Amino acid sequence: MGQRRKVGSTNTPSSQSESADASKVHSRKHNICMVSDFFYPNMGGVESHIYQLSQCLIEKGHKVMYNQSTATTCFHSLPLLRCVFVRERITVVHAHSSFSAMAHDALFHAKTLGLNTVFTDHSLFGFADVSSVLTNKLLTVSLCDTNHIVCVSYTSKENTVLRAALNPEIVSVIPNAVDPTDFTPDPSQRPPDRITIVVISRLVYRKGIDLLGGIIPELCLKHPDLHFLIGGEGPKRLVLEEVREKYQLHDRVRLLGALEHKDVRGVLVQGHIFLNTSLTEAFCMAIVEGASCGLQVVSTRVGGIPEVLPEDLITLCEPTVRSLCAGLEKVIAKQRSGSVPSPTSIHSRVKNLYTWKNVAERTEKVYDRVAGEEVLPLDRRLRRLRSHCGPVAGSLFALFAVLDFLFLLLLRWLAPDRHMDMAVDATGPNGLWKENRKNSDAGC
Amino acid sequence: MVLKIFFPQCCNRAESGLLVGRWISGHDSAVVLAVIHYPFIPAQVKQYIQQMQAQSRVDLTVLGSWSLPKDGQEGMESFLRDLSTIFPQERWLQIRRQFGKTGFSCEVLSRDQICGKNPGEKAEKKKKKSEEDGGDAEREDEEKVIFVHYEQRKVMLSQLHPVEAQESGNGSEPNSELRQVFGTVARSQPLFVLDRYDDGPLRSTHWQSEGREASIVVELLKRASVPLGLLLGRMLSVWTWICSARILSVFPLRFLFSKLSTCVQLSYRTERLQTLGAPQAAPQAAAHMDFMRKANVLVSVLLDVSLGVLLMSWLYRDQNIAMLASNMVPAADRVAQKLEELLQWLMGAPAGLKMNRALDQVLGRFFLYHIHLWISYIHLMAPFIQGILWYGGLSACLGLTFALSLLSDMVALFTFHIYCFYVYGARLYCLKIYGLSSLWRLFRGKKWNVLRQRVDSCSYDLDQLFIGTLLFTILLFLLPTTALYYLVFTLLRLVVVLFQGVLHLSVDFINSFPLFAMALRICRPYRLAEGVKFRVLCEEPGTALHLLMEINPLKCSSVVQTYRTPTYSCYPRDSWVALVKKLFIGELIYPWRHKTTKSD
Amino acid sequence: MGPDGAPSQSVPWRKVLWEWQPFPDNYVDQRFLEELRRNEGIRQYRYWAVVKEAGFVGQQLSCVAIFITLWLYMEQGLLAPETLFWTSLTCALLGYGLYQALTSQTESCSDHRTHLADSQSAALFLSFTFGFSPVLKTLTESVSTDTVYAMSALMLLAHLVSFPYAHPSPPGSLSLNAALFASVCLASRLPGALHTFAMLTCALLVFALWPCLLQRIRANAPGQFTGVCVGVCVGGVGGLGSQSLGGAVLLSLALVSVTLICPLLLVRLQRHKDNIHGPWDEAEIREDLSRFLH
Amino acid sequence: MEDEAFSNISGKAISLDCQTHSSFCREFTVSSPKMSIGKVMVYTCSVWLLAYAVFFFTENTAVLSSAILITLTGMMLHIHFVKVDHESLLVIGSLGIQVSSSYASGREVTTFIEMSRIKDIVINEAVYLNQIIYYLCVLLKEPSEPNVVSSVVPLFQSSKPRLNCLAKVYESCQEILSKCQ
Repeated sequence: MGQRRKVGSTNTPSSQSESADASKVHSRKHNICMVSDFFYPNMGGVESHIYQLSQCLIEKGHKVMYNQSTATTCFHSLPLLRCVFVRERITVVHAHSSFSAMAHDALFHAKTLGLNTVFTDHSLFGFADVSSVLTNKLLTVSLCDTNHIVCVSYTSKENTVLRAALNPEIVSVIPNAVDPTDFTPDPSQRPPDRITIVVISRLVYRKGIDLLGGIIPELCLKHPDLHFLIGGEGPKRLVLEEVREKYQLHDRVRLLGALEHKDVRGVLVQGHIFLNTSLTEAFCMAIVEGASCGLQVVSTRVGGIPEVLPEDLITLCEPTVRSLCAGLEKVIAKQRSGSVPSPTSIHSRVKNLYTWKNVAERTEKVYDRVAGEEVLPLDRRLRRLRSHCGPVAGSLFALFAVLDFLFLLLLRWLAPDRHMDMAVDATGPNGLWKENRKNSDAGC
Repeated sequence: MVLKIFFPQCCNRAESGLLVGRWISGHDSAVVLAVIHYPFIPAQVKQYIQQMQAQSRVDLTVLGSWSLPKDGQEGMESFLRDLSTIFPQERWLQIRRQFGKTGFSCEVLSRDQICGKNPGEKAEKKKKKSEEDGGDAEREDEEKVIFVHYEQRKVMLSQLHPVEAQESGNGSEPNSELRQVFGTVARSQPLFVLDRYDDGPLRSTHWQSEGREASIVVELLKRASVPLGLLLGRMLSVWTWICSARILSVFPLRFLFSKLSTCVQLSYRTERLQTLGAPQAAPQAAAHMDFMRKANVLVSVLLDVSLGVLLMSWLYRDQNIAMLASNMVPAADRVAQKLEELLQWLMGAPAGLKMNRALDQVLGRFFLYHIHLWISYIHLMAPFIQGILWYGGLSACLGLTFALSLLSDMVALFTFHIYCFYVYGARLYCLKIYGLSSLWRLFRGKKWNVLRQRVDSCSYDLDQLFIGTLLFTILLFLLPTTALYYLVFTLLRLVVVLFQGVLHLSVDFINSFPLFAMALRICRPYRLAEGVKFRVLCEEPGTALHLLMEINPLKCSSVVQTYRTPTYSCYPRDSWVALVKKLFIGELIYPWRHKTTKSD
Repeated sequence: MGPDGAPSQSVPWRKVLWEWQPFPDNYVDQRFLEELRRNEGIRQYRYWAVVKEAGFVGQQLSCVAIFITLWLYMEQGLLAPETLFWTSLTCALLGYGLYQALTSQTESCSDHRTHLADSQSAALFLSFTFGFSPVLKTLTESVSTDTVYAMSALMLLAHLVSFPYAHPSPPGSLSLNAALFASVCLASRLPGALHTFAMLTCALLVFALWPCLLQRIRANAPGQFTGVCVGVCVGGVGGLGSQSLGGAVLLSLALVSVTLICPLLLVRLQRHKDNIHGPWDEAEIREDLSRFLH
Repeated sequence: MEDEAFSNISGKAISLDCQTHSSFCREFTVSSPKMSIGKVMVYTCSVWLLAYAVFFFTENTAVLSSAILITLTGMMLHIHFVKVDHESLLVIGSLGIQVSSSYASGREVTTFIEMSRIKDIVINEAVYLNQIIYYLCVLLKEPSEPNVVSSVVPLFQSSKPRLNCLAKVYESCQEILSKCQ
């Protein structure tokens, strides 16, 4: 069955009335439901994005709840999602990541239930192979009547618009953010007699670990004081281990294995240069974290990476061993001559670029805009599906939409809304339930 | 705080007197164990309590006074109050029962109050120390009292589950309040020896045993069982000495014994009987488990032997054995004949299947020859069968389990030809399957990588491919024939294994079923308690809350679970899926017990 | 970010995220999708080149037809097994000579198989086939003829589908095995053990050795390759025609569609290709990175 | 001593009986509706019709008698093991909590939890089939480590009252628990 967690909730009538008095543009408070297959304790870009964004939105007085589930299929999830949406009085459903089946389910059902929907795409996709053709079709269907889409970079926006055949006007670009207080420089941690290159990523093909396996021997043979510090775990770890074995670099290449998110900073500050060898990336949070810790960043020029950092903070290379080696050589030379800016100055430049507060404000604007829009009624939704998604897929999914609607009617008849208990707000000032809801995370 | 008083039901109608019992520290509750009646000499009471304390290792004290006023006994009030000075306590309970009323009333006096002597107080009120200077009745803090009535005999005899091993073993009290209450009542058994009709200096009310006569009989029986036990123990030790001393641990013998279920049963029984003679475990909880285990073993052995004797009495009556023996050879003949027919059928075109004729003929002839061998063996054995059965039947006097084990072994011996067929079929089939699976990989241009435990692609030479394909084709076309033989003989084998399995299961059931515990659970449900349940007794306004504590008996399933005697498990050691998989790839299956899977 | 109002056109929009820009989040600039590229690095096919490549497929199809023709002759007793065996042996020797000649023209001794190893292999083939042919003869006795035909047809089809047309030497495991399986099935239907032996030898020649020789011809004498293919095709159609006319017509239709029509379709449909590329594509690693490992 | 009407999560009417024995001893009884005759009739009739249909084709009277047997045993098993008539919760301050459920046949299953093992009583949320429900549960602790919740005992498992009913029970339970700390 599904598993559900409460991130927190702070919607109260009193705060609503207070803010109504204030002459803000967005006086409306939303009840937002974040939906994705990924959540704590697995830590990745999407997970931390959802978590941090939710925290900031809660601070701003919205009610955010989070829904995560595994192994649900199309119609199976409708009763549960409906129960969640009705109980928590959800007004906006915000789904994350196109890889998440749950996100697509939730979008589909939310439209049936007449709720406003927002979708955030975190990843890039090609157009070449069969699997991406199918995924793109699914995305087209899923997004053709979604109210608004958020992308994390301009490249990602172009990609999503092309994949889902969207009007670019309803796609906003809101980058990810990094908590700058978590990533502060500490040059005293750097060993003085060597230059350390830090790599932190999952060790998979898409992150270009094969390139890294070529760079390591190339550079280590040239620079005897060069060390590598590699954090992360994955199937490509074998490649790195074989390289280390073959060139006898056990003392200079350290594989740290999987890292907790809180340990990342401790690893970053030990290095001088941060290397990112990704082959595709929508918005690379790792390089922002690296720069925030005061490291020189060397990265491949793929996806949205060129948009992320200003040219003087990052060295962009082509995704080849030679180009990356050249870029690293240049930075190493600069590092030796001491002509690089100090870590503190880099940190102070980076720290205000991407903040969660900013992201939350911009997302809030999206919600305000979406809340004003109408949700397509069934007949217009069907017409839109038919006209927008092609005759075959469109008709098929129109049929699904009709079935979904009928199923919803059946559910409303079987278990009417009035038989559902409205969720009680745990931490409001009317804290009648203070003690007992403390334990409501305990699950069953 | 709420004061809980555990009050025995048998003292409800006791005459007035002193309450003897124990304060349970940390829980604010008191267990009343007995009432000592008037008249008494306080010094004697003190001495008696000390004596009891030494015997039972329960810190007994005088808790307070109990009054059930009868006609013409007014003015007790002040007398009872005076008693508290004689037996100085932290708190002094004054429990009173009005005649004709069901509820009790209780007054709790703290030590200072007793010294202050404040006679005008009402019941159910406890004065705080601060009250003395002020004398203000408004500042009294209401102390609430719960009376929990319990049945002393049941509580004394019952054992709370799950049994805690460390309970009162090293003097540390268990954390649970109920356990403490149960422990206190159980341990103060010496207190209950004092009879109402004793002419001693003290008279008291508590649970009374049923009378001495029964216990005398029990005592006599105990005395009588001692020499019997000694004799049995001697015999057992001689037997174990034989078992250990002889050259039983030489390889072929040991292997044989581990496969013969009679020998396994023999060693198991010896082991169980040895535990009977083991010394008693010291701590109380362990003693309980020990006692239960021994009783279970004893009862199941007795049952087993009596069933065995029953079987024997049937066997040796009316020439039953001779009849069995005379039926056995024809039965074996008939089985052999059926098998021959089956093989003839297989050698034709069975069920319209297309078999390879040459291979079919070869296999069929081979098996026919085997059956021929077997029949001659049986006929050779025929004159001895009655003797074997007669002596084998004697084993039933050791118990039904032995007879069953012997039967299982005999079945195994008499169906040896089926086992042989099965092994040949399975080996042949296994070889075929193995060869086909590796050649199928060659067919697809793959090979099994032993080091990485996976299938890798591989480019073979032209001649390897050619020969591999040739062999693959041959094996593939011969497979149905082999598989059919294998299938038929496996089914036969499974029938035998199933029969043996049923025998083993019943032996195991008799060996492990906790008969004594089950009987105890049915006849004396309170002896094995899972917990307690409370019932609210009728409440009268103005009196304290009265609860009745009843014992919640252990569920039958948990009785079996707790007291099951560990045995060699003879359940199929792999799951059904694994069994089917084994059958499919042609691995051999055995019904034998495996000593490694000993379940505790 | 910024207000949702009309953007001031004074500042040009830049495609960066790190800079605050006076445009709304959903602003769409002129330069939106300007990095989109279509059909990058596409290959243009020429019709006759494709036809020439497709000739190989047609040739293989004809090989199967020739084999079936030979089997038909054998089954009807029109061809003596001795004749077939000796013809096959002669053909094999001739082919081996040609193979050696073509090899010596270009690379002399990069191939490390010696003549001794080759003759060993040949001896192995012959002895095994000869030894097993009585067993093979009785193998499918009880299996009905229809089943055998269906199995053979399926296996020959599998052979054609899985044949590695790009690099036919050495022949792929699955295709060769399927063909051999089919030929064993067919050979076991023949009247005598010697027939089986001859048929299997022939199968080895057609399915295992001929593709090696043909590949060598394609590599070293491309001019003759077309001729050989056409010859084989004509032989296949003619051979089948001598047994059944319908089979020959079907075969020639298949040959035409494979060698002429399919390439035409490929070249025609090339125009409708629409491949989108852009910065979001996953970068490809084109270098050979295994040199760092081995 | 009042008897109030509430509904359970599927909208059926249940009643909560709150009995105060003393200031620190209260008993809550949630009674489910009685088994409806109509439902029993429907089930019985459907089984019998099916049996009759089978009988019509096989002409075997054993079918009919087995159908009768099946309905009878099914009903017995249902009222003995499935159908819970009422569930009660007896809270005795400083002694413990007793949970009991009585089946329609009169069988009663009772469990008593001592105060030393009780950490708290809370209302929790859970995913139940395809909906999310509130339920009342007792959190247990091991005496050795008093800050860890070792297990959870859900209350009113078969009647599943709605939040307003749970809140009522919860409030008076908390009152007693806080008084007897």
